[in-house]
Amino acid sequence: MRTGSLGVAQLVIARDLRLAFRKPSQLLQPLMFFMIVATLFPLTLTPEMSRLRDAAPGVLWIGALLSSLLALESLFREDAQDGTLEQFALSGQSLTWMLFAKTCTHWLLTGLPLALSTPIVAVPLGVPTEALWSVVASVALGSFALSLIGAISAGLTLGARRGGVLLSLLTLPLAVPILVFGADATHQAIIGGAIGPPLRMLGAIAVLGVTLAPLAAAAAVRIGLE
Amino acid sequence: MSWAWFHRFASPPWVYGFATRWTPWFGGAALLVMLWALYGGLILAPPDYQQKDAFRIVYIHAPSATLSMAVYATMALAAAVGLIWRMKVAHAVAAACAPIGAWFTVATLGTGMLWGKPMWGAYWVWDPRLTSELVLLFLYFGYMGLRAGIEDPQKADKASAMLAIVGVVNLPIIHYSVTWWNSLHQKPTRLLGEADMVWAMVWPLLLMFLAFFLFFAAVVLIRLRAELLRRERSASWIREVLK
Amino acid sequence: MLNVSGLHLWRGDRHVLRGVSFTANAGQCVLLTGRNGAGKTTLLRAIAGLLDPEEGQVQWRGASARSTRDEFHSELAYLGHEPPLKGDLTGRENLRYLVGIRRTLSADEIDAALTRTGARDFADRAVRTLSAGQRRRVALAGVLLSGALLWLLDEPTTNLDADGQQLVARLIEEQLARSGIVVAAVHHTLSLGAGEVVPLELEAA
Amino acid sequence: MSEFLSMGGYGKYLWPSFVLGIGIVALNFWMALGSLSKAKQEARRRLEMLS
Repeated sequence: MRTGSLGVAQLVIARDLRLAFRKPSQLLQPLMFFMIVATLFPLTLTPEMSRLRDAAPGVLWIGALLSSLLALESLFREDAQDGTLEQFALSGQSLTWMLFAKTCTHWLLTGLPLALSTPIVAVPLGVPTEALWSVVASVALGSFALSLIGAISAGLTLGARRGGVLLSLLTLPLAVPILVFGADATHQAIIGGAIGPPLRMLGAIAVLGVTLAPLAAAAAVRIGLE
Repeated sequence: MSWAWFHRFASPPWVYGFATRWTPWFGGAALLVMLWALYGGLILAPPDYQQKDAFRIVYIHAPSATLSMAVYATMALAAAVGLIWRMKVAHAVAAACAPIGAWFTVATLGTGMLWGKPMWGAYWVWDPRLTSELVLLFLYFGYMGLRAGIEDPQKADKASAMLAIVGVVNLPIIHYSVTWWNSLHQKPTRLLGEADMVWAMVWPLLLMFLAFFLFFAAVVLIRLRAELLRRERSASWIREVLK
Repeated sequence: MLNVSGLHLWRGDRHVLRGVSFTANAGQCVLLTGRNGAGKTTLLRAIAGLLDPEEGQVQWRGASARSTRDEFHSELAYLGHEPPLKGDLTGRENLRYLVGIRRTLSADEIDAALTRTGARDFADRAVRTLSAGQRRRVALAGVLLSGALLWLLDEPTTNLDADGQQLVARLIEEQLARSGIVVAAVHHTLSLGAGEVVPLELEAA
Repeated sequence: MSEFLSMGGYGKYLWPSFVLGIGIVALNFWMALGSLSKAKQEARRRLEMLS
């Protein structure tokens, strides 16, 4: 009897979580990368707090974006190489649904921890403590939208020999709206302004991502697996 | 309406012949119309009351900007046709469009900077349109990078087609977010072409648009012939073409 | 049931599949033979729908496999060169996920399949610690467990010892006895006791 | 003539823009024809290999 779509999603998520916790080092690397990148900015800009606070949204978001891109590389590549992604495509179940579940798990393992770790980086950049929760919320939402769009380019670069730089080259232009609204939300949070409008725009992009991106990612993966 | 004409466009030999016949006509027409437009724009048109003669840069800037977007849209449309009806010719058209569109974007950015210096005293200005144009250039680089990264021509066609479609969906969102970002920090700047132009200034601009489109048609047909040759495997129709 | 007509496919400049056609019905096993590079793997992947042929068609139950892709795939089990297993998971876990997404299955069914392919005593070790032959046995258990009507096997006996190859022959015979269909690419001929064999030779380009 | 060339003092920016624009137009023609002849050569080479 065919497995129901809820069952499929559950299995896909359980498998990726189990795989991730078998090799925890891979989870920590993007976070460490994020912290290193964030500490480089004061060294290159200025130790002076008020100017750092102006740069904080840029530092947080560019750091989060680059470390998410690092993590995206492994979203499909390993499964494609050992043939399990092929079996997903041949399972008779909706590949779109499975890749959506896989992308959400990827976000749970990379995007969310990244968002939760932003305060550690934000405080040294002069971000006031009451703004921290809004910063976490904006990075969490932004990284979710980013994972969805990144899944498309991860699928597209499956066909190329080395995805790495190409993956970033494809994803960054598409991530401009996320960066713009995300950084603005963080900026408003810092100056105590209204984070509503930019956050809602970020939410709209995430919703657009949820509806369209998995479809495109599934088509991209099928092309990449040829 | 019979589908015959559509199927004819699907057959490489016929399209190759069409391209060979029409390239000189488009090329020649583009040259004539451009010369006429240049004459109108540089000599006949009066200077702008505010920007004086600097406004004439619009005759290159505006058509390039429009073409850079129009070519990306054509590329995405050809890509969609290629994916949906699995037409090799459509993928060849998309592959032919990319470099031309990228060059138009470079022209737009270049002329935009050369216009910005006299008007605002700086070569680069984070004007929303120029910034969107810059992101569009990166989209073109991404498209050409993906196509170069995949050896198998058939897979490269499909993957880049997918990217072109995803890109064209994102273009308006990118433009909107850049305009939003710009309005947060700066008062909106008046870029070229919004000047209240008299007819003597306008008709050369329209001719320039026509010249650029004719030119695009000529060049894309040349590149299309090259792409068709690269994709064609059965030796039959290539033999007499190469004679 | 399975009807392949006039498949043409190029890989780069090589015209790998040149008008391949055959039909296979319940209880039949198509044995694909041919030198390396003759297109055995390409043909199997084209039938499975992983590759789109430039000309020709694959039909399953009379309908084009491409248009009824999900139904076709739910009745298909494809085993390529590499056993599709995650190195960090055990054989049992791999099967639970790999076959679990296709159909609901219980731990006993997994256990029975592993026993049948002689993989039970190393089923709880991480797959990366297993030998290629042991991995092949776990993957074969997966094919068995899927209960698919059509098996597409790409050189199923590679890395297997003598009785491993016997096991593959027995499994194929049982599948044919269940009026299933098997399309297998093989190097040396596979001695099948029961079931009807349809040989198909592919010449190299 | 020199008055025309100076373009009200903006000649320094106007003429490079036109050179850039029309230069890119010409460059595209030249590169397209180059790509076509290269494709023809490759096709000829493939023909000899096949026959």
